[in-house]
Amino acid sequence: MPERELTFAQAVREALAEEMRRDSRVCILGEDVAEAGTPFKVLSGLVEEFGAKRVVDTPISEAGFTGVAVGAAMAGMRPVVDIMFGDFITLTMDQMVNQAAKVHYMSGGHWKVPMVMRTTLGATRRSAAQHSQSLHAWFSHVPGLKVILPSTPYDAKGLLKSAIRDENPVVFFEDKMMYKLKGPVPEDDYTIPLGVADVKREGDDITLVATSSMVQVALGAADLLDREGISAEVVDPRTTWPLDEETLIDSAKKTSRVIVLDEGYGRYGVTSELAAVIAEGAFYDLDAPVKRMGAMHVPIPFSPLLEDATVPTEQNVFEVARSMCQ
Amino acid sequence: MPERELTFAQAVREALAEEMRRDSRVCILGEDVAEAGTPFKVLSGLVEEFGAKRVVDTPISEAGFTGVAVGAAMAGMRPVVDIMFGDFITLTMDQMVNQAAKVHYMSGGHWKVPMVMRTTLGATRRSAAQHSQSLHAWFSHVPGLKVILPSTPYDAKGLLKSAIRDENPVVFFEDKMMYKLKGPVPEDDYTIPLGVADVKREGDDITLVATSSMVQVALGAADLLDREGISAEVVDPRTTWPLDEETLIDSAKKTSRVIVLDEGYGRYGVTSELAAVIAEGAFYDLDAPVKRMGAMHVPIPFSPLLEDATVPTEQNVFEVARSMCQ
Amino acid sequence: MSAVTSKPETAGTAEKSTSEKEKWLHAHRQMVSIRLFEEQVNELYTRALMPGLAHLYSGEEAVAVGICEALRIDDYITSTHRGHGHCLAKGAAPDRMFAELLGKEAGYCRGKGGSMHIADPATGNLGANAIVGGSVGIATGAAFAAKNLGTDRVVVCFFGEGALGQGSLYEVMNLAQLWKLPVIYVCENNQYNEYTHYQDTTAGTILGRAVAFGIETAKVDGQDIRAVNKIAAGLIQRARSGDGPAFLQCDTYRYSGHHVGDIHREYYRSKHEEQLWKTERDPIRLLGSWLIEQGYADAPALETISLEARKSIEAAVKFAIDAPYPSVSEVDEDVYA
Amino acid sequence: MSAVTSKPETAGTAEKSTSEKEKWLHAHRQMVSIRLFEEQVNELYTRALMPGLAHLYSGEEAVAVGICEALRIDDYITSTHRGHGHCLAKGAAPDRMFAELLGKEAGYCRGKGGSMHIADPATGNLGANAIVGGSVGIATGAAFAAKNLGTDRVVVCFFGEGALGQGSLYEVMNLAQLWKLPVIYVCENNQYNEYTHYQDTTAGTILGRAVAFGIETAKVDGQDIRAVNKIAAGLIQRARSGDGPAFLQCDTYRYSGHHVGDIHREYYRSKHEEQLWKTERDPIRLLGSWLIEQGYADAPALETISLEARKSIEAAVKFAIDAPYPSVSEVDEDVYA
Ligand SMILES: Cc1ncc(C[n+]2csc(CCOP(=O)(O)OP(=O)(O)O)c2C)c(N)n1
Ligand SMILES: Cc1ncc(C[n+]2csc(CCOP(=O)(O)OP(=O)(O)O)c2C)c(N)n1
Ligand SMILES: [Mg+2]
Ligand SMILES: [Mg+2]
Repeated sequence: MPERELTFAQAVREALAEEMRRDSRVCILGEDVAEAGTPFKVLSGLVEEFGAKRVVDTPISEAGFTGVAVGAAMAGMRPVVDIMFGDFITLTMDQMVNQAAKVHYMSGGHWKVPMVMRTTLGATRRSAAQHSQSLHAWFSHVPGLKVILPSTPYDAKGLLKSAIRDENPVVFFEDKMMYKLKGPVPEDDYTIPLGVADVKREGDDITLVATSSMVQVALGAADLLDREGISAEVVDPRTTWPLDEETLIDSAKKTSRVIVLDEGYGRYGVTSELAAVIAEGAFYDLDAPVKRMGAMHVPIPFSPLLEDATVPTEQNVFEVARSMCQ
Repeated sequence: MPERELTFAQAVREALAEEMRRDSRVCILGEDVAEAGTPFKVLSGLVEEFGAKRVVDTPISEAGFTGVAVGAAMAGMRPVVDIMFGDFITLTMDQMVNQAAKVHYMSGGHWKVPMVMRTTLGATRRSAAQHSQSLHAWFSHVPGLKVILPSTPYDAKGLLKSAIRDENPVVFFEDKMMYKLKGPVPEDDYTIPLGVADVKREGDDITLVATSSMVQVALGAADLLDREGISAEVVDPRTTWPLDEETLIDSAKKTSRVIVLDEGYGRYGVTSELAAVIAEGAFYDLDAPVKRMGAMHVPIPFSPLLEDATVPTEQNVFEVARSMCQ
Repeated sequence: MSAVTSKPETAGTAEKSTSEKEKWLHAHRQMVSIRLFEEQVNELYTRALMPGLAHLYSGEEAVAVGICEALRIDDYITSTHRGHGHCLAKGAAPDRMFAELLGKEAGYCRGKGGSMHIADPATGNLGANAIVGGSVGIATGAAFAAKNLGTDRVVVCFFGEGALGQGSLYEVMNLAQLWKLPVIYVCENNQYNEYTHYQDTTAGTILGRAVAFGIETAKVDGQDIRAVNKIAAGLIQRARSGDGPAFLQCDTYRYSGHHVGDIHREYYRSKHEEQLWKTERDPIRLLGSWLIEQGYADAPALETISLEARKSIEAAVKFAIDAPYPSVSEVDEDVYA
Repeated sequence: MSAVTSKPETAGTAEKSTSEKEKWLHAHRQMVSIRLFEEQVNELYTRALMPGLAHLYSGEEAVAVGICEALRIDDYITSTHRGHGHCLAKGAAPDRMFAELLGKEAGYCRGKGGSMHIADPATGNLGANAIVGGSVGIATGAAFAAKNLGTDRVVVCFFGEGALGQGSLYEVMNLAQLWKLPVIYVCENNQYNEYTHYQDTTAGTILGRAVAFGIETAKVDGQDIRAVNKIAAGLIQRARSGDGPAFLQCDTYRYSGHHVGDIHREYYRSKHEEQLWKTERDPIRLLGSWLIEQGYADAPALETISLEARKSIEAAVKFAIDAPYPSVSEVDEDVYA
């Protein structure tokens, strides 16, 4: 029997639907999440199955409804908030960082905040500077939060289900350009533990550590490298926190060369951390400095040629990797 | 003639007063900045000299008055906003990141946002999890912003004056535990360029790259190391953006061993970036992995012994450095 | 860069002693231009010539034009994701607008901003904004500067009723009233926040949100440009003379989808409702009828205005299509000033 | 951990058919306990036994006690940086409170929270909060859960009038009214935001901020516990029966500085003003006089209550001082659940 394929968006929806069937405390809060099913149509059909009490349209109040989710989680629900564009997490930082992330610790372990924030990242949609950012490094910086960056439909379903069952505030970043990507997704009720990296492709000559959208770019680059006789390993941490340092370091030790790829800004961001971890952990095995590739350090421009230049491509990665292996 | 000494707080105040005298467009906005002179008394006396139109008490509306500063800057003023505790920048992220940081770029260079945000960082004040964070990594991550971390009264004055004269949004983080620290501060109208690191102490055996409060810790550790015959160089980047990579890398090449110190969380933070930059730039000269030391990955606890355990101390740094040099 | 369409006569007739007739003919032309501009935007999208999406202002023209005609060129505005109308009404040239929408170097932002970020110091346009409510701070701050620098400039902050959900609006209204700043908050109530009716997202009343802060408030039929202009002129004058901020609710309607790609709308609003607004409450027709009634124009004269406007809009589109993209090397310019 | 003071009889008499006399004697004792608690906090600070600072509730006791006496133990509250009174009134034990203030393991948060973060599921205390306005979302969300989980719990969200500056308050009031959530927003107007009079930071009116959203509002003399309790009981009952949120303004006064270190206050308020409130409007004395008038107690009886309360508060302090600190190894526990 051929494996069932779903798009990334369908996988997210299926994870939500399964968890909502399983646990009546799970509910969704966000702008245009009900009848509209979000502008990306990720949630289409959910309000029809679960009703408007569990799939709740909100006003355009990101801080407000995120705060509501924190309180609802403390008081016994398991809310999933939808922040339409990752750029709008700017409005939720106080609720997520000063409240959600700290409640458990500040209360000496007495209160818990089992909530999920789903939001997006990624450029090249011609949406300009306020709708194209990949700001996941901020949440990854904060103790008390967990951060997930799924790169395939399979991972999206399994990781989102884990997120919803987690007792902590978890942020789940979906690359909006990946919603239509298809891949095998079992119908089973499977979960993927947070903090376990996945080797998406095995190889010996160079390691490409990549997150979210960049996993697809890395896999494409690996194909190109293959034609040149270079065997690239692609490692996807899947969660920036908890971080599976061991798998990253082991791969680096094996190949001795590493490129780290993430669609966020490199400076003080995800590639900094991954590169620092690897440079420290595989110090005696590396043949070359860890190379970092991320979004160019500019607000994302609207003009297509300019925008495309801000994001690493298969070709860029291929070239950098090839030159490292020479 | 002995050099004049000022406290860190006095140096900040003098910078503001000088710039306000020099340029009538400079004004201050914040909570209890006028008669009260802020809870830390950093601004005492300014409202008396410049009046309530230029030293403006605001309601407790961090997002609102930061937004006002953005617009006022665009329309010809040079506002300095005061965010009492660095923990409250959570409330200003949209104004700083989606607006201030991007206006110049998004407008194709037509509008400018010459504003400064002054705020605080640092733990061990027994202020607990919502008044003790060092969140400067977030702003450092964002193109369009500049970020300053002064470590001495001298630097505070010179860097703040540069910040106010800069045509861009600049964030200036003051360690609240350093306000009473004294040091030489000339009465001159001097400025310190942004993006130029300062070697606070020269040495040959190990480099301690340190920011803000951690510079003092590093200097203390260097003294302890000295007694053991280990010569430590202390390098203070002074600004996380622009970042003077060259000075950091040169020092690393010279000593071959580096510890990076910052009071923020290490993960996806300042130490990640500095370590990654050095590991890459001095790859062939390092004798050991770059070691990172930052706040422990926990919300800052209230209980004194616990809180003290979250921040690197002279003794910790000394021990780590010594073991690296063995 | 040479623009093929000349700039509108400059926005605003506030200080010019134009005759009643000239004033309203000008306003009519402005509204028609905006309508035609948006039609072309839709065309560009449909023909896949425009990158990304855009949010059309068709149906709401009387608000932007009615208000901007009461402003001086050196007064400021802030705008929204649905900003083409505001920008044009404040004096932007259609050719450079289109160029921006296509990501061309000749655009107002050298192609870096796109539809949602048109900004222009020359016409006092502080910028459209893609964050709902994102410009309320900027507008209030510009008013702070206007007052503190001793000018008598006024700022108009346009926003959709969806922005009533953003807390920062309340923060800045409080500041504006405390400090008596010359800013007019213009709430364009086009009935919908994206795909949700505003009554499902808005408890209490819209005006009450400003009354709470002691701010002067007014509500007007946003399809009646003369009513909008009259009431706006009064509030602007009031602000200019130092009496502080105001809040103006303009009830209006967007004819098209939330954005150009929002074609199937039946699940959130009926075709009948759309039809009613278009036939009964169209701001251009309403002003046209009045102009004819007054004897200021006849139907052929209005037709001529339309034809002329169409010609210049079409020329502007052509200019934009033919214009070059910025060089990729510009990508990292203008990050810092 | 063995606590030396017994818990208060449990907060709230909402459902108990206590007599009028018992009810107000209990309330009196609660207010006295809070006053004495805060005196001890000041002592601890002055004697340098307490790490950091604390914000005293003295003068405002009638608000917390008047309202919490109308709540059930399983109802929720959220509190503020000035939270000792709320926590005690909702049923917290003074010994564990003091222990928390001293950073001891026996504290409500094992010493991790301190004065500004007391929280306790057993008494429905969702937590004090050091971010001004920081708990308005939490309170509204708990009300969302209370309603959606089919309970009839009510949430009281305490905040100072300074929180009117925070936009998130308006966002959540809108949500609460749209969804008819059982939450009461209690604005404790003690006249000052830190060192600034609230009139310098608050345009318009306080109640207008809630009226804007169609929320039920009321204002009460916050020094008169009987008035507070009566009006709160009505609003709570209303919320419990599904009629939605309310906003209650309680006018009150803090006797001491903004925090224990705020000694020189003349630059922002006069000693005369402080004196007037203390002598004319003290909530404990006002209730005491009424109890005597009603023949529910005489002066010696009230004196006895005070003495007993003092004894238990002193024992609680001693407990806390003697209690051990948490082991440093706990520092990285409880980051994740
Ligand atoms: C802070 C924020 N949240 C959500 C969005 C997504 N969004 C774009 S437009 C819009 C609806 C805006 O409605 P309204 O303010 O009434 O303006 P209109 O589109 O009707 O002109 C939404 C939710 C956004 N851009 N910014
Ligand atoms: C968001 C935020 N901004 C500023 C502060 C600093 N701060 C602590 S208490 C306070 C004043 C609060 O006034 P109010 O809400 O009236 O409460 P009160 O102290 O009078 O009880 C301020 C500004 C803070 N804790 N949080
Ligand atoms: Mg609308
Ligand atoms: Mg107060």
